[in-house]
Formats: sequence, structure tokens, C-alpha cells
Amino acid sequence: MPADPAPHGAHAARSDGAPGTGPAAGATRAAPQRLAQAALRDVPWEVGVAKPDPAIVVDHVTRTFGGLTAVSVDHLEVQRGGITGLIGPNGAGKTTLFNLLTGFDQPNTGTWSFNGRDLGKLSPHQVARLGVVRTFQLTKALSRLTVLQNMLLGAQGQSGESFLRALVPGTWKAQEKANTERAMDLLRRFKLDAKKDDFAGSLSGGQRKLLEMARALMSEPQVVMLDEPMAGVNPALTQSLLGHVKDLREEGMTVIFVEHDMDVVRDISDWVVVMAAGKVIAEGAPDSISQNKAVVDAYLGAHHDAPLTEEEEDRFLAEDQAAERARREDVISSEQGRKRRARR
Amino acid sequence: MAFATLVPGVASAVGEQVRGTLQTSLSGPIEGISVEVATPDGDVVDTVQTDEDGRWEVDLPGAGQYVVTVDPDDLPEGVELNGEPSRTVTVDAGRAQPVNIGLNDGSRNDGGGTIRAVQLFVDGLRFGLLIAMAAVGLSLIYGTTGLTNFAHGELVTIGAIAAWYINVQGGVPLIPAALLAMVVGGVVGALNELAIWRPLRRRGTGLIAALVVSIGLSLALRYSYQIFYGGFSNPYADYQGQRAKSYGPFTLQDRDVASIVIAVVVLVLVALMLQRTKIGKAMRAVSDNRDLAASSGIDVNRVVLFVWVLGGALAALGGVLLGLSDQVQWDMGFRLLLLMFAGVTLGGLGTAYGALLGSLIVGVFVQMSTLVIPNDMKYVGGLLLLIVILVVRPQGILGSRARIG
Amino acid sequence: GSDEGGGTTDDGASGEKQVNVYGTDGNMGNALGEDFSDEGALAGMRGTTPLTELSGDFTDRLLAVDPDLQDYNYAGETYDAVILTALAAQAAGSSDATVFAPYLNGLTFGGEACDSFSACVEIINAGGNVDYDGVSGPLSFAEAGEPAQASFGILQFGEDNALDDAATDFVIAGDEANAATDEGPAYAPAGATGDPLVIGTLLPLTGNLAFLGPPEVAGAQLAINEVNEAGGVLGQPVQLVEGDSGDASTDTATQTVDRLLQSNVDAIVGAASSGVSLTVIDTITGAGVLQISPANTSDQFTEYDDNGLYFRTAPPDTLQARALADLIAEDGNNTVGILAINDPYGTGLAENTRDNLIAGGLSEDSIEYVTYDPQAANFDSEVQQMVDFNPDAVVVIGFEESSRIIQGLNAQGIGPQR
Amino acid sequence: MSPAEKAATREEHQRLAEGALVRADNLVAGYVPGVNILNGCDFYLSDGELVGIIGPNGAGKSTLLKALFGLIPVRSGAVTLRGEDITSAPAHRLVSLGVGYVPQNNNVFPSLTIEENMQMGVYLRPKTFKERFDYVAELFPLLGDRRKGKAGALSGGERQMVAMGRALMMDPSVLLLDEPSAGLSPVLQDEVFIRCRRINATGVSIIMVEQNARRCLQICHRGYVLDQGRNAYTDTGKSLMNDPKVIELYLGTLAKAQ
Amino acid sequence: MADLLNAFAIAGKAFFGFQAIFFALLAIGINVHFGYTGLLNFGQIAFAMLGGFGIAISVSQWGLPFWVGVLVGVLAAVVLALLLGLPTLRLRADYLAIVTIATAEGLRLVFRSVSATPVTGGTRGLSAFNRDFIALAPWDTGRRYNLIGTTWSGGELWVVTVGWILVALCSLLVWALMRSPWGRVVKAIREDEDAVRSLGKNVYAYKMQALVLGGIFGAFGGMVYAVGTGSAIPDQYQNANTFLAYAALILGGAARVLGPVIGSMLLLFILQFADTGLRSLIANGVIPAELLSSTDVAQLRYVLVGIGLMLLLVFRPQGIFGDRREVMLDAR
Ligand SMILES: Nc1ncnc2c1ncn2[C@@H]1O[C@H](COP(=O)(O)OP(=O)(O)OP(=O)(O)O)[C@@H](O)[C@H]1O
Ligand SMILES: Nc1ncnc2c1ncn2[C@@H]1O[C@H](COP(=O)(O)OP(=O)(O)OP(=O)(O)O)[C@@H](O)[C@H]1O
Ligand SMILES: CC(C)C[C@H](N)C(=O)O
Ligand SMILES: [Mg+2]
Ligand SMILES: [Mg+2]
Repeated sequence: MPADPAPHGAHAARSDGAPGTGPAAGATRAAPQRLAQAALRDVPWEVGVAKPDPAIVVDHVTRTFGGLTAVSVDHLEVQRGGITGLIGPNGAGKTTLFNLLTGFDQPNTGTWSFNGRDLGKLSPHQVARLGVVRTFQLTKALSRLTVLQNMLLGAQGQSGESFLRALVPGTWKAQEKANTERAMDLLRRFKLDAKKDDFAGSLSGGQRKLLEMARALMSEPQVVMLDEPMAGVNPALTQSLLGHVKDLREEGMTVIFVEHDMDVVRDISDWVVVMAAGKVIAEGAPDSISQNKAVVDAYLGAHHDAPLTEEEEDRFLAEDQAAERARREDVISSEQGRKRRARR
Repeated sequence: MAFATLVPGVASAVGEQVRGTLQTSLSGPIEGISVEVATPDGDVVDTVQTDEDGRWEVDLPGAGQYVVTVDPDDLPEGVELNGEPSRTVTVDAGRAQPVNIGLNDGSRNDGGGTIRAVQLFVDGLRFGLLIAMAAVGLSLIYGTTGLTNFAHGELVTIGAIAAWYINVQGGVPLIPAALLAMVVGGVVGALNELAIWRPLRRRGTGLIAALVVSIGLSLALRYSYQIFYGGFSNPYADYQGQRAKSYGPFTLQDRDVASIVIAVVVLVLVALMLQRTKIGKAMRAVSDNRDLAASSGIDVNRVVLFVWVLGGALAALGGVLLGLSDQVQWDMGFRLLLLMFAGVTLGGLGTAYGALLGSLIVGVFVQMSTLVIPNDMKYVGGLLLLIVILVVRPQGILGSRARIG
Repeated sequence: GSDEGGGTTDDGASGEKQVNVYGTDGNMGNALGEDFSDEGALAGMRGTTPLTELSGDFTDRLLAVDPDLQDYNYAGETYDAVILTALAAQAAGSSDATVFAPYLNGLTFGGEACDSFSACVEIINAGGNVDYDGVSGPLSFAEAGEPAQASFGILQFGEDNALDDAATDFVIAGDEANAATDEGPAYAPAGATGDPLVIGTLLPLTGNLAFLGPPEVAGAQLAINEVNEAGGVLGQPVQLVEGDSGDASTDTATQTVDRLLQSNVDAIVGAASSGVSLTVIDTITGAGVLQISPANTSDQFTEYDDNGLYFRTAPPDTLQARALADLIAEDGNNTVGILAINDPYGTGLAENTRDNLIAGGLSEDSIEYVTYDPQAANFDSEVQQMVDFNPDAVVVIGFEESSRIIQGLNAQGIGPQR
Repeated sequence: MSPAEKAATREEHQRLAEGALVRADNLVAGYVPGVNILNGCDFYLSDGELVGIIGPNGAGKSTLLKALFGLIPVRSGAVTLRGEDITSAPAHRLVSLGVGYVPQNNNVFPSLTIEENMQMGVYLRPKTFKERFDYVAELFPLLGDRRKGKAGALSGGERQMVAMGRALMMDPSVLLLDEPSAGLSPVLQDEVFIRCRRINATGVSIIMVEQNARRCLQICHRGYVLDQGRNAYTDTGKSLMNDPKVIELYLGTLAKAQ
Repeated sequence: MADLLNAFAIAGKAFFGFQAIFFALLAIGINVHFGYTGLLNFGQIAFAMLGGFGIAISVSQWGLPFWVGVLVGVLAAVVLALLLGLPTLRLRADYLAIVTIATAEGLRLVFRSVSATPVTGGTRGLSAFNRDFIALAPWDTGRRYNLIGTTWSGGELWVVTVGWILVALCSLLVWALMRSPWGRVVKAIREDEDAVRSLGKNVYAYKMQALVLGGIFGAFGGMVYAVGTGSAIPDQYQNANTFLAYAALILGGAARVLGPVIGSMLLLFILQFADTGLRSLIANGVIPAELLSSTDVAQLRYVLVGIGLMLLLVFRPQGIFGDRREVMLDAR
């Protein structure tokens, strides 16, 4: 673990998290406090490159479903105390890789370790107890538990969770209280505090995502693996949450996250790993990604630098329509065409 | 007073006696065999010859032990003593003790030419097919609505009972009666859905509450049957008393053959319908995701209604076929329920093919297990198999495992 | 019988084997015949049941109570159970079961014979000693509170699948000499009065013995009617509280007993099934209430520790087994298959029958003993086991489900059908 | 009151909604008895329009779509389609009236194959399957490549494609999309937005709920900002996108930074 | 009218009878399994059978003291829970249901089989094992006592007293557990196992603990029943009892501490009142005897019970104590 949690950095980041603060600050902030970024600065942008202080090391992991190779990663290291973005086209194998690393799925071959400890044979809860906690892309809200209970469940090392001690409230009351406070803090950050006594099953899609992430953080993991945490989350809130994630990094947490929103990826990741068709096809600093042709082809598409401008879109649209017209003329039956015109 | 009219029975009041009959089922009564009765010390009490009915009897001087010996030399061709020629029997005071020496005409343990394992297998197949037919509806209803319907057995019963009334009371031949029973089954299924389950679904009743409602419904229906139909078992008027025909290693009654054929044909048709037709796909879609199905233009209520009608009709037909071989009873469906559940689950919940496969396995295994375990535990084997299979394949035989994450 | 055409299960060249099929009290009733529609399906099937020849007069009286009766099985025993209870209460001068129970045995032997409630009460009032000879036989109770000797009907089905009354025979098993000798306490003075006697019934209205319910209910009702016509017990009419026993697979009996006890009954007539009686005997006798069963035949009750409160008018199966075994042996059967329901009644009777057959010289390998679960959906494998054994005689000991087994036997050519 | 806020008032709504294709007035709806999620929400969609709905998580956007589509009971207020009252009409009837809907969650049939999922899209008009499928498979090649595979095994994004695909199969005249771009890779997000515009250009009216708010507002004719079950702002997409209040509260500044 | 009141009083006794205790304990166990942990255990009656036979076999067959029998019963239930849980806790809820039904039914068939007669007494079962226990009663067990319009034999009263104390203790235990973090984990497992795994909880171990705990409650139920009836007969332990216990639980409200208790009392009341009420109506002439003989009552009562169950759940699907919000959530 990085020895220096850099109080100054933490402070800076916290103020950074408030909405409305200049976004550029993240990119330009002084590097020294950000250990991971500093450490990764000199690492070459090569697939499978060794990191100075890897928390997770993956070797030769493959997973096939029938004829489909979902994951085939030769070598991958994840820097401790850094935020590693994992991107790649849909079906690239990101979620499957998460499943494998956290024991939810068994690979065909391969080994991986956390802090030098082989995780291969461990079951999901053992992995989680070592401090590697993940979230799910398709959220798993514990529907008939309240939001607060969902949160409390995330806390680790609760003595009240053992059968016998559960019967002696004295042994867990204090801990429970502390946990509740911490949970409320997190809920406030995630804008869920008003919902604390509602059943998690009654949350909206985005709120579930938030809860899922907050719950994972509740366990104070060493490594947190977030599977598309921001998909479906309101952009304003996303922004403030990113600040929180950065805070966590300052506290020494290792974050791996899957995300399709390149703005987010660029904003917070120290290192980006790109997967396609199960393989890692590139890794490097965030800036490196849009320069990599393979990545652009496989993932970002032609307009990778920024979202399409309206003009661009209009142009594409016009092209499309021309193509469509051409296609229609020779492919589609006239009946279909008539129908469509008639409806207009 | 009734007692006064008693004919003094063989067993009392005549003084001590030993008596018996020598005969075999093949040779008939055996006449002229000499039987000697002596005390254990060897004092001969009397020696008699069997009469034309094969009977013999010897009056005894008193209670006590006696040795009865048969002279095997005169036994006819093919008949021999099963064991020793003599037996020691204890005669109580005043009792005419029958003595049975035991002859062997070679017919014992000869099994009538069938191979037991094969016979049991075939019986099991037949049974399994009937379970399957009754259970398809259970599986489909579970699939489309998530309801674990404990009242499904009552749909089976109503089919059998309806056919019985139409056939026996109404004098209609069984085949049209069975068709009518299917209609009744379908209608009852539809009523189930329209009167109970649809309103409950509309009110947002949970699945477990619905399960308990089905338990209540099952109770109510079952005992209504008992009130109206009675507690007895009754056969249909037709196709009774058939002898089993030999098919080499196994035998079957004609009606069993017919049941098998009907079941196979119907099940294949159902399977094809599920796989190929629009409504079949709609059923599977509804079972996956009701709201999304509605959003695709499927009239969910109509599909569910169709499932109930189909399930009810099939259950009814299953009931009729079951009643044909094992008579009609007010609780016949209920007693089958566990096996239906077992079959449906074994194959993989909610999959129609699974229900078929699972039911067949259950049926066959229940029968075949009697080769090794006592008959009164025959279900144990089937249930054990169920457990073993599910432990090895937690998603059922044809079920597929859901992806995580 | 070897007159079939077509491919049957012939065993080789020597023609078809004729198998004798026997039944017992659980199935030897016309209800069995109703399950068969084709002529002769049961023809020749014989069996035993605790039975005396009921007089036409008695059956007429029963029919007056319940015109729909088809069978009279255990009607006489039930009638006797009620009469005996009433007599005991009258003799003891109390309607408290713990008080009148000790009188019961003594009322069945020794002294002046009488065969109706009014006649017996007269004797009591005259200071005499009563020997009630019931509709179901002389009763003569042994120490354990059950008939020491009993008459069994040997019934036979005719071509029309109904019991052939002309072919019915009666035998007596057991020995009246085994009856108890203790006449019990001295009778209360003539014309004793007291609290009304309340009798509950615990009879099978639902469940697999439901077919025995109607005759039993009618028997009980008839007895109550007659007792009350004769002035009741202790100067008050006897009250009847009806209850259902269900079968052993439901909890009905326990609940009924609860209700009966709650209604302050002094005696409970029932249950029919031994299995059911076992579930409630402790509750009943523990509550100081008398239990008298008209139909329990399991030998288990003979030894049961019942606080002296359990009686029965049906003979224990040790007696029926003897009658049955005699019947089987008399017919010269060399091999016997026994298909018995797995319940206290079926296993007890079957085992006793087997023991009797063995005592009569039959070797153990000549007997195939199969118990079955009555709840099974079909009996293919049981029948198949019999087919394999191919015995000279098949004994079916069971209740309602017997018809399905016999049907299976018929289909395989080893049933009563020729 | 900013123009956008003003446009969100009931008076404005009633003035503008006249003759709209889809129109919802003063909708009140919710899940649990006694708790309203929509508190008098107004909404309209004119023929040929592409309307975006944005708002914080839990604002009631999905609920609004469900209420329009008859999946949850409407407690008061009315929904009309081409002037015809469709309040709480069963969903399957709306489909036959040419309304398509892609839910936010659980939007595929997991145990059906991809192909069968697509068939469900043309449930009411199975004859058109082949032609429509070719069209959709061109858009999302994966759907054609793995047509025999079970949808339940697919990755999050792949499911989203199936869900979109199913709705496109329908060839509806009104399309309700609940976060169609969520979970898709950037390339495909572009595809989806472009495709939506293209479909819209062919005359299909679209209602789109998006958390990819900027992109959504960029392409849509009009946008609604929903907050706590009420309309907070309504305006053209572009004005909303540039409204500082909207930016601060709902859009954030992250994307703009690039 | 008086008859009806009397019928009510008689049925009222069912509220407190040992059968209500039996179902309450079964249902408390099921509540732990299903209500809180989401384990669809449909074989609860097997635990009860082991409890009942634990005492019966120990006392009448092995001649051990009563309390050793209780211990044996509990141990047997624990062993069954472990054996059952080991392979099956991985199963999806509905599959688990079938496996547990199968286990219970199979176990009963084994217990009642002729081959098991030397141990279990086969279908005859065992009896005469509760004397030691009844003898502990602080009052005269031979007498009958009148309590609020109902009469009880001394022994019965003793069984019921101890039984209700047991129910209270078990409920207390459940209450204490379910408000603790342990209970939270278990409830979370009910909702989604994978999510709980991902948070570092050993789902398997928790499920096993819940299975064992609920199984022990079930065993207690069986013991009360065996001691109450004074006999242990395999056929008393039919699966239908599990279904009724589920009905009781849902009636009362699943995942509520008192749900199973109140539900069971109510269920037994309905069962008994369907009988006594009908009979008194017939006796009163309210229902003409031609229409319904008292012989039909036996069957009709089950029809009424069935309909009663249905109606209760139709109008209160969440049960008496249940939270409607919570129930709505799991509607599919
Ligand atoms: N259980 C399974 N059975 C069959 N195929 C599977 C299974 N799980 C995953 N796959 C396939 O493996 C590939 C990788 O899936 P994965 O979920 O890892 O993708 P992903 O990178 O997370 O994609 P997305 O960005 O869309 O979430 C996909 O093509 C998917 O269809
Ligand atoms: N099934 C439900 N039962 C009860 N309450 C619900 C349910 N679904 C949603 N809610 C509540 O309704 C409110 C609105 O939910 P809705 O799904 O419409 O939000 P949304 O605007 O779509 O949010 P998101 O962007 O996160 O998807 C939320 O507060 C949520 O808690
Ligand atoms: C009614 C009879 C057939 C009952 C049987 N004798 C028994 O004791 O179980
Ligand atoms: Mg993924
Ligand atoms: Mg939403």
C-alpha cells in the first residue's frame, strides 16, 4: 500500500468534488501527491507491461463459452493505489474478466494474484474478504432491504454477523452505530440519504447503480472493481462522484473500473487498459488511447476525440439517408415503401 | 339372534384334526396319495389316501405335536415335493389344523416369460408419459406466470372424473368422453385463470401468497370432489378386464399401448407447438419477461389463458389415461402431484421438453427401483435420483445456468 | 380356467395356471365389486372378515336408519360397541368412563344371556348378571377387552362381482375359554340415575376407509336410537356426537378427538383403522375417556398400555389370520403370494397369516410377502413381483386400493378372473 | 422565471400541446399505494418530433414512460394518442397502435435466442421478419452473427443492442426509448444517436430518456427536464443545453471540458 | 346461538392446543428458512419427524431418559440439515423446494417401511414415551381442568404450557437474531446471493446456519406433537403439514417474528371452526339436514378451509403482520 496518503492531495481532491468546480483542475493538478500517476508516468504504453507496484497480476487467463473466447489475457498488472480504466467494445470480455478475478466464474486456464497471493482457488466471498470488492453491471439491489441496510451489509468485519455474537447486542451495537454513520456519509455523497429507509427494490435504475457502488465502498476495500458505475447516472452527479473516487485513491485504494463514457475515463483514470475480443489490445495513460489506431478502430470509432458535433451528425445523417435511399430502391419491396410513405 | 344361526366352522368344536389338500394348479387335485400321521415318537395315528378332491383328514387323539408324512412316490409326472416329505405341526386343543406339505409343479418363480427389468422399464415409460402429460401444464403455468400451482393435481382429477361421469353415468363411449373431459379440463383451467389468478395478478399478489392460495384451492377442490364423486375408486365402463399381451420380454394391455401412443403423439404435438408456433414463442417470451412481452405486442393475458386451457386439457387427458389404468379417484391427481413436481423440476423448470424428459426419468426410475428396494419404498428411489441429479446439475437436466454479472 | 384366446401370459405348454385370490376385511365388501365392470372379474375370490350372519331383522333396522347402505361391514360391531358402553354405564350407575370401564368385560360373559339393550337392562334391574351376546357374536371378552373368540365370515364373490350370499360360510376362530373370568365390580342398584352418557364417534367419513363409514355410522345411530327408546342410560337419553376419523395420512382424527373431548364425551366409538386409533389412543385414554373400536383388528392393541380404557368389539388379527390361513391351506395352495398394505393392520394381518401358514407346514420359500404403499399412484411393480413368483394363491390385504391391485392381477392372468 | 421554466408550466403546456400526437396531462402515477412518483406531469410529443427527457436519478423519467405506455396504473390525468384516450390501455394494444417501447432494465428475453428476441419485435407482423432483421443486423452485426445464441448469455452492451434491435424490428410510428445508449461502447452510442435521428427523419416520433444528457439534447427537437415527478424545464434541446441552471443542476461540466 | 357460541369455544381451544404449537414451531422454522433466508424448504416436516422420533426411539426403543431423547431429536435434525444442506444449498430456490419435498417424503417412506419396523415401529410407530415428561407437570395430570370455557386434561395442559413457552423462546431468539447484523446478512441472501458474496459474506455458511436453526425449530415442533399425541407414527408426518405450515406463515406474514405464531393459531382455529361451526349450524337447523348431513361436514370443512385460506390471502396477501409494500416488490 502506498505509505503516504498525501493529506494535502486528499484535501485538494475533496474540494474538487463539489459540483461546479472547474473540471480542468483534475488534469492539471500537481502530480507529486498522486503517487500512482507519478509511478506510472514512465511506464511504457505496451500491452502486458510491468508496473512498479502491482496489486493485481493476471497471467494467461482464458475463458471460453462454447466456441466463443470471452477472455484471453496473457499478462496484465494493475498498479496499486491507481485508478485503472478498463475499456473495450461491448462483449470484449470486461465483465467476464471481473467475474473471473473475483471468483464468480472459473477460467479455463490461468492464474492471478492479489498482493502476491494466488486467488485462483478462492470463492467470491474469500476474494472479497481479502479486500477485492466488485460491483455488478446489471445491478443487484437487495430489494427487500432498505437502502441503509444495503449499505450496512457492505461493512466488513462485523462481529454481529457471527451467529452467537449476534445474540449479544452489546458486542455489536457500537460497531453498528459507527457503521451507520459512515453509511450515511456515503449515502449523502451519493444523493441517496433521503431514500435511506426505502426498500432498495423501489429505486430507479440509476439510483441502484449508485447504491451498488456506495455499498461496495462501504466495505473499505483495498481494490474496488466497478463495472460501469456511471452508466445511467445523471452527469452532474457523476461528476461529483468522480471527485469521491479520486479521494479514495488518495486514501490508497486501488480502483479498477469499466466505463464507456470516455469523458469519465479521461477524467479520472491513471492508466487505461483496452480489451477487445477477450484480449488486451492496448494499455497506457489516458492520452495514449485515442492515439492508438487499434483502439480507435475497435472501440472509439472515427469521432473519438469528442462527441460528434451537430454538423458532423448532420453530415452522417445525410450520408446515411442517401445510402438508405439507394438501398431501399433495390432491396425493399415496393409494398413496404408504400406503407411507410402512407404513414408519413 | 344371529349367533344361533352359525354353522359350526371347520376350526372349532369337532375335536382335534389334521387335514389338507394335495393339488397343484397345473395338475389339479391329486388322488390316491398316502398320508401318514404319527406322533413325534413314531407312533402312527393313521394313514389315509387323498380323495378325488385331493383332500385328506385324520382325527387325532388330542392336542399336541404330530408328524405328517406324504409318500412322494405316487405323485404324478411333473409334480414333486417342494421340500421334505414330512412336517411337524402343533395342534391346539379343539382345532382342525390344516397341513400344507407344499408341492412343486415347476410353475413357481417362472415369471410368465417376461424379463422383470424390461417389464418394469416399459411400465415406467408408460407411467412417466402419463406424468409428463399431466405435468406439461404445470410446467407451462410455472413458466408463464411463475405460479407454483399446488392445485394442478385437481385438474388431473377433474378430467378423470368428468370422463367417468360422461362415460359411466352418461353412457358415452370412453373416447368421446375423454375428448369431452379435455374440454372440461380446458374450461376448468380457464376458470382457474379468469376467476382467481388473473384478478390476483392484477392486484399484485406475490408469488408465495399465490402459492398458498393454490394450496387452499387444492384443498377446496379436492374435498368438493370427494363430496360429489365420493371416496371410492371407480373404473370406466370401457376397456376393462383386458388381458396383457405378450411382446417378448414384456407384456402390455392394449389400453396401455393406446395410452402410450396417445401420450407420445400429444406430447410431440405440444413440443412442436411450443417450438414452432407463434403462440409457443409468445409463451416462452411471457415466461421470460411479462412486461417486455406486453411491450412487444403480446396480449399477455390471452397467452396465459391459453396456457391454462392447454394445461387443463392436457392434465384432463392425463387424468383419463391414468384413470383408465388405475381407476378414477377423488385424490388421484393430488397423489401424483409430487411426482409431477419432481418430473418438471428434474428436467429444468419452465422448459416443456424438460418436463417430458424429467417425468419419463421419474416414472422409469420409480418402477425400476423396485428391483433393488422394497416395494413400499419405491418412491424413495425416484426421489433419491431427483436429489442426485439436481445436485450434479443444479439447473435441471435441460435448464441452462444463468450468467452472473 | 384356461379358456382365454389370444396372447396371454401362458407359462409354457401346460395350460394356464389358475390362481386363487383371497381378500380380507379391508376389501371383502361389495364396494370392491363395484370397481369392476366386466362379468366375472372377481368370480371366486374369497376372503375372511369378522362377521356373523346378520339377521334380516337387523339389516332392516339399519336400512331404516340409512336407506342407502350397500354393505354392513362392521355395522354390527359398531352397534355392539355402543350397546356395551351404554350397558356398562348403566351397570356402574355412572357415566364416568373411569368408573364404568371395569364393568365392560364382565358384561360379555357369564350370567344370563341377553341380546338387546332393553333385555339386558331388565336383567340388571332384576339384579341378575348380564352376558350380552351381540349382533356380531357372543363377544366374550378376554382380559385385554377384546373378543376371545370370533366368528369370521368366509365370503365369496360371484360372477356379478358382488358377494355371493349363498356361498358365505362362517367359521369361528379363537376360544371362548380364553375369555376373562373376572366379572368386574358389583352392579349399581336398579334404576340408578346420573349425568347423561355422551358417546362420540370417530368413524371414517373421509379417507381410504370412507367406504366403511356409512354402515358404521348407521350401526351407531341405530344403537343410540334403541337405547334411548328403551329409556336411555341412567334415566337420561344418550347423546351422540359424531366425528370423522379421516385416515392415517391426515390429522383429522386428532382434531376430531379434541373436539369430542371438548364436548365432554364419556366414550368414543372408533376408530376403524388401527393406524388411526394408534394416533389418538393416548389422548383419549389419557383424558379418562373410554375408547371402544368396532373395527380395529391389529394385534398391537392386545398388549397396549391403555389405562384399562381401550376396548374393541372386533377380534384381533391373530384370530382372523388363523381363519384366513386355514382357508388358504385347505385349498391346497403350494405357493402363496401376500400383497399387504403397509399399515398396522396390513402388516399385522399379513405377518400373522404367514406365520400360520408356516406353522401349517408351508416352507418359507413358498411364500412371497410384499408390502405396498397405499398412496402409490400405481401398483405395476407389486403386481409384477407376483407375476414373477407365479404363486398358486395371492392374498390381497388392503382397503380400497385392493381393486386396483386385483385389476392388475387380472390383466396379468393371475387374478380371480378366468 | 427563465423561458425554459416558463415553458414547463401547465398553461404553456396546454397551449402548445394542442393536436399533439402523444399528449399527457397532469399525470399522477406511482407504484406503491399512497406514494405518487409522478406529481402532475405534463408532456406532449408532436408528430415527427424527437423529444428528450433528462433529469436526476429517480426523477420519474422511466416512470413517465411506463405511465405513457400503460405499464403502471395512472391515478389521475390522461394520456392520449392521436386524440384517442389511451390512459392505462394495455401495452399490447398500444403496440398494435404503432407504439414501441424499450425499457431501461430487463429489456431482453434471456431464455430466448437473439433471433427469437427479434421475432418478438415483429410479433404482430411476423411476415416482415426477414426484411426487418436484415435491417437491424446491419446496424448491430452481432445480432446477425449470434442469432442462435441465448440472449441471457450476452454482455450488458450486447443486451442493449438486442433491446434496441427488438424495438427497431417493430417499425413503430412512436418510439419510447429508456436510456438506449447506456452500456454501449462509444462507437455504438454514436450509432444509436445517429440512428435515432435517422429513424426520426423517416417520420417516426421518438421520446428518449437519456442520462447521456448532452448528446440527447444535442439531437432532440425539444427536451424536458424532469425533477421529482414534475416538469422543471422545457425548451428546445439546444437552449436547454446552454441554460446555465440546467448545466449546473443536471448536465455537469465534465463532457464540456473536452 | 348457544350452540354456535359453544362451537366457537371449542374451536377456540384449537388456538392454544398443541397442534397450534406444532404448526407454530414448524412455521417459525420455515420463517427462518424461507421468510428470512429465502430457502424454499418444503421438507420441514422431515425435521419434525426426526424430532418426534428422536424422543420416541430413544425412550421406547433404547430405554434412554426423556431428555436424552430430546437431545437425540435435536441432533438428528442438525445432522439432517447438514446432510441436506451440504449438496443442495447451491440450488436455486425452486429446485431446493423440490429436493426438500423429496427428502421429507422419502424419509417418511423409509420410516414407515416394513424394513424400518425394528427401529421406527413401521406404520405402527412408537408410543409410551412421554410418561417422564408428563410426570413433571406441577399439577395433577389425571384431572380435567376448566379454563375459559374449555376443558383440558392435566397432561394436555402441561404439554401446551411447555409448548407455548418453547414457542415464546424460539420467537424471541428469532427476534434477537433478525435485528442483528446476522439477520441482515441472511435477509440479504434472500434477495441476491451473488451480491452478498461480493461483499465478502460466506453465503453457504449462513444458509447452513439458517437451515440448521430452522430445522431445530421444526424438530421441536415434532417433539411437541409426539408428546402431545403420545405417539410417533411416520404417517403423521405427511408433507401436507409442511404446506399447511407455509399457509400459516403466509397467513401471519412472512419475515415477521409473530407471523408464524399468529398464523398457526388462526389456521387451527379455522380448521376446527369449519367443523364445529357447521355442525352447530346443522344442529340448530340453520342448515337443513336434508341439504347437508353431518356426515358431509367432514369433507365440507376442508372445502371451507381451502376457501378460507384463499380469501384471507386474496384480501390480505401480505398476511396479518406483513408489509404490503414489501410484498408488492416481489410481484413478478
Ligand atoms: N455465460 C455465458 N455464456 C455464453 N457466452 C457468454 C457468457 N458470459 C459472457 N459471454 C460472452 O462473452 C463475451 C464477453 O462478455 P462480457 O460480459 O465480458 O463483455 P463486456 O466486455 O463486459 O461487454 P459490455 O461492455 O457490453 O458489458 C460476450 O460476447 C458474451 O456474449
Ligand atoms: N417498482 C418500484 N416500486 C416502488 N418505487 C419505485 C419503483 N420503481 C421506481 N420507484 C421510485 O420511483 C422514483 C422514480 O423512478 P424512475 O425509475 O422513474 O426514475 P428515473 O427518473 O428513471 O431515474 P434513473 O435515471 O435513475 O433511471 C424513484 O424514486 C424510485 O424510488
Ligand atoms: C375397517 C377395517 C378394515 C380396519 C382394519 N381391521 C384395521 O384395524 O385397520
Ligand atoms: Mg460488461
Ligand atoms: Mg430510469
